[in-house]
This record gives sequence, C-alpha cells and structure tokens, in this order.
Amino acid sequence: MSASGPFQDKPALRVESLTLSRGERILVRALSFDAGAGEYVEVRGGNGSGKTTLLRALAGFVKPRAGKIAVEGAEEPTLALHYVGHLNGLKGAATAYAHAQHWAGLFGASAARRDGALARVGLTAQAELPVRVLSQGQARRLALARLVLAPRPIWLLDEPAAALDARGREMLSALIEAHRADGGLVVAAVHDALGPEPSQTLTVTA
Amino acid sequence: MSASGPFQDKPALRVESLTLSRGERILVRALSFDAGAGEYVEVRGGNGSGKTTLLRALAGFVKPRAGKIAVEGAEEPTLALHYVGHLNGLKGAATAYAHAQHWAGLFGASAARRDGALARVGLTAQAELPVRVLSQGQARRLALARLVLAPRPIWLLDEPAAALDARGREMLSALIEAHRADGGLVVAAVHDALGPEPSQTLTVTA
Amino acid sequence: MLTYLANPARFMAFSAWAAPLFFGLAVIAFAVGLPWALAFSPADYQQGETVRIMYVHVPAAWWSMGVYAFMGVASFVGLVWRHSLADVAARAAAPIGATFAAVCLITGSLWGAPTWGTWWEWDGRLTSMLALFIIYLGYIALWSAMDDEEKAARLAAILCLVGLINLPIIKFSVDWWSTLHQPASIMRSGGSAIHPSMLGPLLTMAGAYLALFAALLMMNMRAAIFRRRVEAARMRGGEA
Amino acid sequence: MNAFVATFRRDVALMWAGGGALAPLGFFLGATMLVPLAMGPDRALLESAGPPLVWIAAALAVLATLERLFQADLEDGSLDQMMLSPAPLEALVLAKGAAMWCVIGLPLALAGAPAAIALQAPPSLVPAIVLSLALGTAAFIGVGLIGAAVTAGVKRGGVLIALIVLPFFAPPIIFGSAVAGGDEVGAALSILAGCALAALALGPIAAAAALRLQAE
Amino acid sequence: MNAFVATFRRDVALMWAGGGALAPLGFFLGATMLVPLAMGPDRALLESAGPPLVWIAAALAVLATLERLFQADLEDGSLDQMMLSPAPLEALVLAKGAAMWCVIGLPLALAGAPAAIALQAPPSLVPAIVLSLALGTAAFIGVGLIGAAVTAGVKRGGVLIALIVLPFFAPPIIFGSAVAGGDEVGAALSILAGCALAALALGPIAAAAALRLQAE
Ligand code: HEM
Ligand SMILES: Nc1ncnc2c1ncn2[C@@H]1O[C@H](COP(=O)(O)OP(=O)(O)OP(=O)(O)O)[C@@H](O)[C@H]1O
Ligand SMILES: Nc1ncnc2c1ncn2[C@@H]1O[C@H](COP(=O)(O)OP(=O)(O)OP(=O)(O)O)[C@@H](O)[C@H]1O
Ligand SMILES: [Mg+2]
Ligand SMILES: [Mg+2]
Repeated sequence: MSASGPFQDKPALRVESLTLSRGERILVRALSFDAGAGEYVEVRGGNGSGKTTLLRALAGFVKPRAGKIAVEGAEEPTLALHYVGHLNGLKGAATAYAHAQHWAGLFGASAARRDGALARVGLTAQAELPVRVLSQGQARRLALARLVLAPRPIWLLDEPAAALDARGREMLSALIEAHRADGGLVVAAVHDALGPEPSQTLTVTA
Repeated sequence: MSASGPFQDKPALRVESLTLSRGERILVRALSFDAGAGEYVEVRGGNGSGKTTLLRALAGFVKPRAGKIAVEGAEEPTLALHYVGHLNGLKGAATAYAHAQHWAGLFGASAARRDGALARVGLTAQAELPVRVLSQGQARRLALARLVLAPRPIWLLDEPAAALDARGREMLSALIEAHRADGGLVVAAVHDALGPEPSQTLTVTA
Repeated sequence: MLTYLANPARFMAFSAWAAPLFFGLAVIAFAVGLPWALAFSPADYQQGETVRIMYVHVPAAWWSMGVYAFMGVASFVGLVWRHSLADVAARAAAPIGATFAAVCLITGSLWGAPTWGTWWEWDGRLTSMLALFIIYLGYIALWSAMDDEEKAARLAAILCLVGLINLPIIKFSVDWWSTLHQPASIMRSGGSAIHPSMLGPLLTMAGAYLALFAALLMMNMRAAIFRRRVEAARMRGGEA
Repeated sequence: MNAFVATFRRDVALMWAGGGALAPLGFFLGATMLVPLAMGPDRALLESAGPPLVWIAAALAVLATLERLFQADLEDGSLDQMMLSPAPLEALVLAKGAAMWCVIGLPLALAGAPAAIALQAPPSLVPAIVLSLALGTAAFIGVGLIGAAVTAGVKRGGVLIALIVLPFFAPPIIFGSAVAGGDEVGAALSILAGCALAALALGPIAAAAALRLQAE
Repeated sequence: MNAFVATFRRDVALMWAGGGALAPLGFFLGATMLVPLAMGPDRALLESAGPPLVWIAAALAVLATLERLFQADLEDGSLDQMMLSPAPLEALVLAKGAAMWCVIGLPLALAGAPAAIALQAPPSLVPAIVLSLALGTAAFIGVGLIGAAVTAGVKRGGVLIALIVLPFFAPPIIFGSAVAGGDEVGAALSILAGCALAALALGPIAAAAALRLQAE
C-alpha cells in the first residue's frame, strides 16, 4: 500500500542516458534509472564524484549536457520537489520561526503545518532565536523543517544527516519512512546509510 | 612511547571548573579535565549541547565565564594548536594550492610540507581548481590539510569527518593516529566514532 | 565613591534618591538661569539681543563634549575591567550627548544667520562639531545594530575611544584654522575675557545642563538595568 | 501571491534590521558633508551643486545595497529555494526590489524634502522633488536588479555593478535634476515615471534569467 | 613577517580578482559622468567641482570595499585562522589594509593625475595632487579598518560603516582639497601625512581588538 497516500498524482522520476559535466569534466555519463512512488533511492560515491551535481540536475538547477530528466505526475516539476542541499538556505539575522513563516508563504503551506514544523524537527525551544546563534545541527534541522512544512512528493536530499546527532538521525529516518508510506519518493546522497532500506542504490563514479 | 616524537615540549591541556555560556544560557558548567601528550579526547553531546562552544573556548576564541584553561608546554597557547571547525576557512576565488601557500606563510611552514599537504589529503588533482568549484568533501579535505601543513601539538577538531567519504575518514583517522604517535594531543567533537580509540570521552549536556 | 557605586545594587539604591534630586536641581537652575539669561542680562553692544542665544548654545557645546569625555572614561573602564555598569553608563549617556550636540548645532546656526549672515559654513569648529554629532549617531546605531549586548558594549567602547580624538580637534579648531567662530574667551589661559554680568547666567545655565544630564543619565541607566533584570529572569524561566 | 508577500516581508525585515532605514540618513549626511568639504567653502558653487547631491546620494545608497542583494541568496542557498516556489522567479525578484524601494527608496525620497528646503529650493517645488525621487529610486532599483543578478557570483562585485548600472542611471538623474531645477517639471516627471515603469518591467525578467544561470 | 607577507599577497590577489583595480576606473567614469549629468552642462561649475570629485571617488571606493573586508573573513572562518598565526593580529590587519591600499588607494591616486589635467589644474600641481591622494587614501583605509572590524558581525553593515567612518574622513578631505586648490600645499601635505600615520598606527590596533571580540 506504499503507493497510496496523499500524493494522488503518483510522482515518478524517469532519467534517460543523463550526462552531466562541471567545467570540462564529465561527472555522470549516460545514467538511466526510474523511481516511483514509495521508493527511497540512495546515491553513493566518493568525494567529488558528482552526487551533488546529480541531485541539482534532478532539481532542475543544473542543465544536463545530454539526456533527459522527466518528472511524471506533476505539471510543473519544480513544484513537485523539495531540495535540501549542502547549503541550508538560512538567513542569520532572522529567527527560526520567521523562516518557517517565510517558507509557508514561499511554498504555500497552511498555518497549522507551519507551526507544527519546528516542533517536528525539535526546535521548539529555539523558535525565537536568530539563526546565527543556532548550532550546526540545529541549523540543519531547520532546513529539514521545509520537508514537513509543505508537502511535496519528491524529496532530493544531499547528505541530509550532516551535523545531526543520533536523535536527529532517527527523526530524519522516521520522516523518510513516513514520506514513503504517503506515496512520496526520496532520493538521498549519503556517505553512511541513513537507516531506511533503499529500494535502489545509484553509484556515481567520476 | 606515544609521548616521544617531535613535540619535545609535551603539550598538555588542563581545564579547571570551566563554565561557558552563550547569550544568557549556560552550556558547560564547572568542567574539569586534563589531557596530555598522545591522548585522543572525544567530545560527545547532542545538537546544541555546547561541543563547538567548548572547542572554541579551548582554542581561546570564546572567553570563559568562569574557570581556567591552561596549555602547558607552550609559551603562547594559540601557537600550539590547530582548530578545524564547522567553517572551513576557505576563499572561493583562490585555488587549493593558493590556500596551502597562504597557510604556509600564515603558520610558518616549510615549502616541502606545503607541497606535500595537498597530496596527503588527496587533492593533488584539484590543486589548481578554485575552491568555489570543489565538492563539499573536497573542501573539507582542504581544511584538514592545515593539520599536515604546519606541525602543531594540539589539534581541536569539530566534526572533522563531516562530508568525508569512507576513504577520507580512513585518512583522517590515520592522521590522528600518526599525530598521537608523534606525541600530539587531539580533541575532537563527534557524533559518530572517528575510528581511533579515545583515551577519554567528555560528554556535554546542556 | 565610584568604586562604591560600581555595584549595580548599590547604584540602584543611590540613584533612587539621587536621580530625582538632580532633576530638582536642574529645574531650579533652569528656573533661575533662563529668566536671568533671557531677560535680565545685558544685551551685547555689538550683537544686541541675539547674544542671548549664547546661554543656550555655549553650555550645550560644552556638555556635548563633556558627555563624550564621560563616555570615553566609562568605555575605558568597561573595556579594561569588564565592568557592566560602566557599559550601561556609556550607552545611557549617548542619546543625551547627541541631543546636546544637536542643540549646539541648531542654536549655532540660528545665531549664525544674524551675526555671520549664514546658517552654515564649513569652518573647522562647525565641521568638527558636526563630526561629533555624527560620531554620536554612529555609536548609537552600532549599539542598536547588534543583539548580543556584551559584544555590542565592547565594540561600542572601542569606537568611543577612537572618537575621543575629535574632542581636542573641536576645542582647538578655532586656534588652528582662522575661522568665523569665536575663539575661547571664557576658558582660556590668562583668565576669562567675558564680562561678569554675562558670566553669571552662563555658569548657572551650564550648571543646569549638568544637573539635567546627571538626572537623565541615572534614569536611563535605571531603565537599562531593569530591562536586563527582566530579561535575565525570563531566560531563567525559559530554561527551567 | 503569497510567495510574493512572504519574500517582500522577509526582505523588508532583513534590510530594516541591517540598518536599511539608516541608509538615507547615513548617506545623506555623508554626502552632504563630504561634497562641501571637498569643494571648499564657495557658497555659490555649493548652492548650484546642492540639489543634485540628493540624486547622487540616492544613486549611491541604492548602489551600496545592490551588491549583496542576490549574492547573499546565492551563497546561503536561499536562491535554490526561491526557484522551487510556485511563484515565478520574476515575481520574487520584483518582491525583493519592492522591499528595497520601501526600505531605501521611499525614505530617501522623503529625506529629499528637508534637503530641498535646506538648499533653498522654492517650497512649491518640494512635492515634485519628493515625487521625482520616489520615481527615480524605483528606476534605479529596477535597473539595479539586473546588475546585481549578473554579478551575484562575483566576490566583491561592488565596483563591477557600479560599472554596469551607472550608464542606466543617467536618464533618471538627468530628468530628476531637471525637476529640482524647476524646468518643465510636468514633462520631466512623466519621463521619470516612464523610466521607472520600464526598469521595473524589464529588470525582474532579465534579473531572473541571470539568476537561473547563477544557480547552476 | 612571513604571515604578514602571506596575508598581503592573498588579499591583493583576491581583491584584484574581485575587480579591485576597476575601482578608480569605475568610480571615475561614474562620477565624471553622473555629476555633470546632475549638475547640468555648466562648464565653469564643473571645472571647480572637478578635483574634489577624485576625493569623493576615493572616499567612496574605500567605503564600498570596507563592508566585506572582515565580514567575509568572519563568515567563512578565515578569521579564526588569522588568530592562530604567530604574527600578531594587528600585523595581519595592517597587511590587509596595505593590500587594500595597493589595489585601491594607489590606482586612485594615479587616476588623480589625468583627472587633474583634464580639469585643467596647473601641471606643476599634479605631483602634489597624486601624493595627497596617496596619503589620503591611506588615512581613509586606516580609519576604515576600525569601522569594518566593529561592524563585521552586522549583516548589510555598509551604511553603518559609512556613518561610523565618515566623520573621520573629514580631515583628509579638507586638507586634500586644499592641495588641489593650490593653497599652502606643503603644510597641507604634511598634515595629510600626519593623518595617514595616525590612522595607520591606531587603525590596526583598534580593529584587531574589535575582531577578537567578533570571533567569540
Ligand atoms: C552651527 C554653528 C555653531 C557651532 C557648531 C558651534 C560650536 C561651538 C562649540 C563646540 C563651542 C565650545 C567651544 C569650547 O568650549 O572651546 C562653542 C562656543 C561658543 N560659541 Fe559657537 N558654534 C556655532 C555657532 C556660533 C555662533 C554663530 C556664535 C556667535 C556669533 C557662536 C559663539 C560662541 C561663543 C561666544 C562660544 C563660547 C566660546 C568660549 O568662550 O569658549 N557660536 N560653539
Ligand atoms: N570547473 C570545473 N573544472 C573541473 N572540475 C570541476 C569544475 N567544477 C567542479 N568540478 C569538479 O566536479 C566535482 C563536483 O562534484 P560534486 O559536488 O557533485 O561531488 P559530490 O559527489 O557531491 O562530492 P561530496 O561527497 O564531496 O559532496 C568535483 O570533483 C569538482 O572538483
Ligand atoms: N544568544 C543565545 N541565546 C540563547 N541560546 C544561545 C545563544 N547563542 C547560542 N545559543 C545556544 O547555544 C548552543 C550553542 O551550541 P554549540 O554550537 O556549542 O553546540 P554543538 O554541541 O556544537 O551542537 P552541534 O552538534 O549542533 O554542532 C545552541 O544550543 C544555541 O541555540
Ligand atoms: Mg556533495
Ligand atoms: Mg557544533
């Protein structure tokens, strides 16, 4: 029943002979894969192998050198996905709560979700602190709050567990499991297994 | 024989009833510990518990609210230590090699060490790339190159394995073991064990 | 005296009665000084009635510099001995000093229009006084741009000490540049060159400004200390 | 629409906290102090040079804020998030421009009133001067968005931006100073309005295109 | 000494790459374009307003670079490393100031020569004008270090810096313009040299003290 749930439109990623490059260097060569609702895809590879580049291409930020990326079951691909990358996307001078509020507007989330999101990632006590003073792990949790805040079927996560403590990682893997059960699709680049059993593993070797 | 080696002055940290705070919040209360040559001290604690604050206090950046930190066997404490924190201390527009060169001047390292450092952390191929285009893990390796570049007895490492792949982590733990064998002292804040057996573990709970 | 008051609790006890006392003194001094200056003192044989602006202008000029010097001392104490009450005092004094500087600038230009035929001229004294006003503004802006009070206090103290250089420039600008502005006639080596009938009201007004400064300073400091206590209590409540 | 409002509100808050409202005051005091200092005490010179000062202060205040406008978003990852919003990137860029106008342009325009009076402009001209400044800063910001977006990836791009946008600042400055001088106020104002409209229509489109490339 | 040279060299390289050398060109073109635009086509006016422009360009070019001078080091962690160097932080701050002078101050001073000639200053005055600009920019930078260090933790502190340093920019501008005007050149130059020395002696000390606080 993993593919039922709130995402009626059954998201799916279809990647066909994708080639990605940085500068003159080719990082991903003729990669093809399909992933559908409920899947958890792990992307593996050494430092500098091209994991981040692949995720950014899936998000639509990096234009492929060749090949195709299709997001099915979504009119506008960028509205079907969340991207949590190496950079947290935070402003030091604004509070954690102000970030939640901003994202709720930016992604079109309800007020209820907005208020629940900080609690979900364990930042209730830090809601009114400016982000500048948060610890590294707290800042990462805040970035992850975007996932909870606005429901979107596809999650692209780049080393999402970076700087998280053991409880934070449990929280993250619970989030991923819940998302899969809702019929979502998760693609995560990792060095260590996050916890959930991957339905497929892509290895990038450049 | 761990306390023999090039660091003749046998570094030692003596911390006495140290109290640290951020804003009005007390993070570390009356912490005391001693660590000497050849030791590897692991600092543990959840997100936001104060590991970074503790390391920055040991480095002399954060002034203690109470208590004392003494670095023995060094005239000037700041010259006895390396600090690799959450921030890598890199300039996007400069190449990896330019960084090595700059640090060699800044810390007073020999040209031979400077040229060996990038190879030691696996960045030979990236030496002439501007740091802006390095991957997350490559940037971290570059920051770790400072440890190799200028020999200093005390290493303060804040989640040094962040963004490193499996080989990078092996390299790091080999660096730490070699440093201990040379009579150095390593204090590292981590969420996961780095590899080397810690001689003591400090737990921060705020 | 100062070391005795350096304890916030003792300061609160002292200022609880001293602030109203100084305020009362200021009121009395203004009540005496203003009519004396504006109505009963002689008009100047050259400048006529406009000379009366002097009684507002000159004390404001003196104390805008005096307050800055006070802030300099407080900043030094706060920086060297890390004394929080000194930080509070420096911060509390700044808006008062800025107001005095503004009063000096405004009355100066009002006075300049009839006597020099111009509101403003870029001469040494006027420029350095405007610089003092802007330094005050920068100091206040720096304080309010940072939310970590302790850090703000130390950084502002550094800035304040650097700005002290401006005081001798203001003081001696009239001697260094040949300018429009009057050279010192009251406080100068070799005795005062002003008529005693003008000196009386002038000194009374200067005393009134000083008492007003002392009263406002203590009131501002009390407010800041209260706010700190409330915040500390809230933080402790939040932690539990 | 929500995303527009959210972006606008956050940027207003951030700029305000970062001293945005001080911009007119600071630059204004700064420029009005620097220029006479540099020009010496020649009153006649100052009086003819005076009113344009307001324009130069306005152009410089906008310029000073532009450098970090998108660079910060690029460096901290906020730009990625903007591209994932249902609102078109153009609208979000416009929201940032609008925020900048409210925090910097509008206060500068208002500061134009006392400035004009101090420099003895005829009182009847003051409303026109304020209006011209409000339109002129909008035009500056519209053009500035493009410069800021194109140079977002360049560290210390401040001077580069200046080079890129200054030629486009020329028309508003020319017609704005005409207003301050009192000649053909009506015509100058409508040309200024035209400049502002054109800059605000074109700016976000070009800037958004540049930003999409920056995110690669 | 090594650390000083290393810091100097890196900062020169970074500023150069970031368009530092464009500063005189950009500001010069900008100012010589904007000001006449705003002032209208009155030649006599322009000629008297001309030489001061170089001073204003110098002050603004320094100001524009100051904002990110230490802020970038604080944000990317370089400041921590500077504090671990055997060289005193004061020396490293001075090295950064020296780099800034070489990349921005010196080119601006050299730009003063064509500017003065274009604005028909007597040729005999040109060396003095260049020298005065070289000294003046050094003074600006010395003072600017303090402003930059004190505001390094404040986002978009650009306007705050302007407010803080402008009062201290006044003396060099006053005496610098005196040189351009040709009155008492010798005395003005020695006062400028005094300003520069004082600023370069005090600046690094105060700035280093502020930076140590910023690192907390
Ligand atoms: C905006 C314009 C003015 C400013 C900023 C200004 C500033 C100052 C300052 C800073 C002082 C204190 C000097 C000291 O204690 O050494 C002072 C004193 C004084 N000013 Fe002004 N002034 C201005 C205009 C005028 C005008 C127009 C007059 C009268 C024609 C005037 C007459 C005086 C006199 C008589 C003193 C007392 C000098 C002494 O005996 O020390 N000022 N002013
Ligand atoms: N202009 C360029 N020229 C050459 N190589 C480049 C250029 N830009 C980027 N690269 C290389 O492309 C790779 C980008 O890798 P990417 O960031 O996708 O790696 P990653 O798998 O995410 O690594 P990490 O695990 O360290 O995060 C790096 O090896 C980088 O050095
Ligand atoms: N001004 C402030 N007021 C209240 N709390 C603050 C303030 N500044 C910092 N803090 C808190 O102090 C703590 C700093 O923790 P620190 O960065 O040392 O944690 P850490 O153990 O390194 O965490 P991580 O594992 O996430 O890196 C955080 O919990 C932060 O929220
Ligand atoms: Mg990566
Ligand atoms: Mg930490």
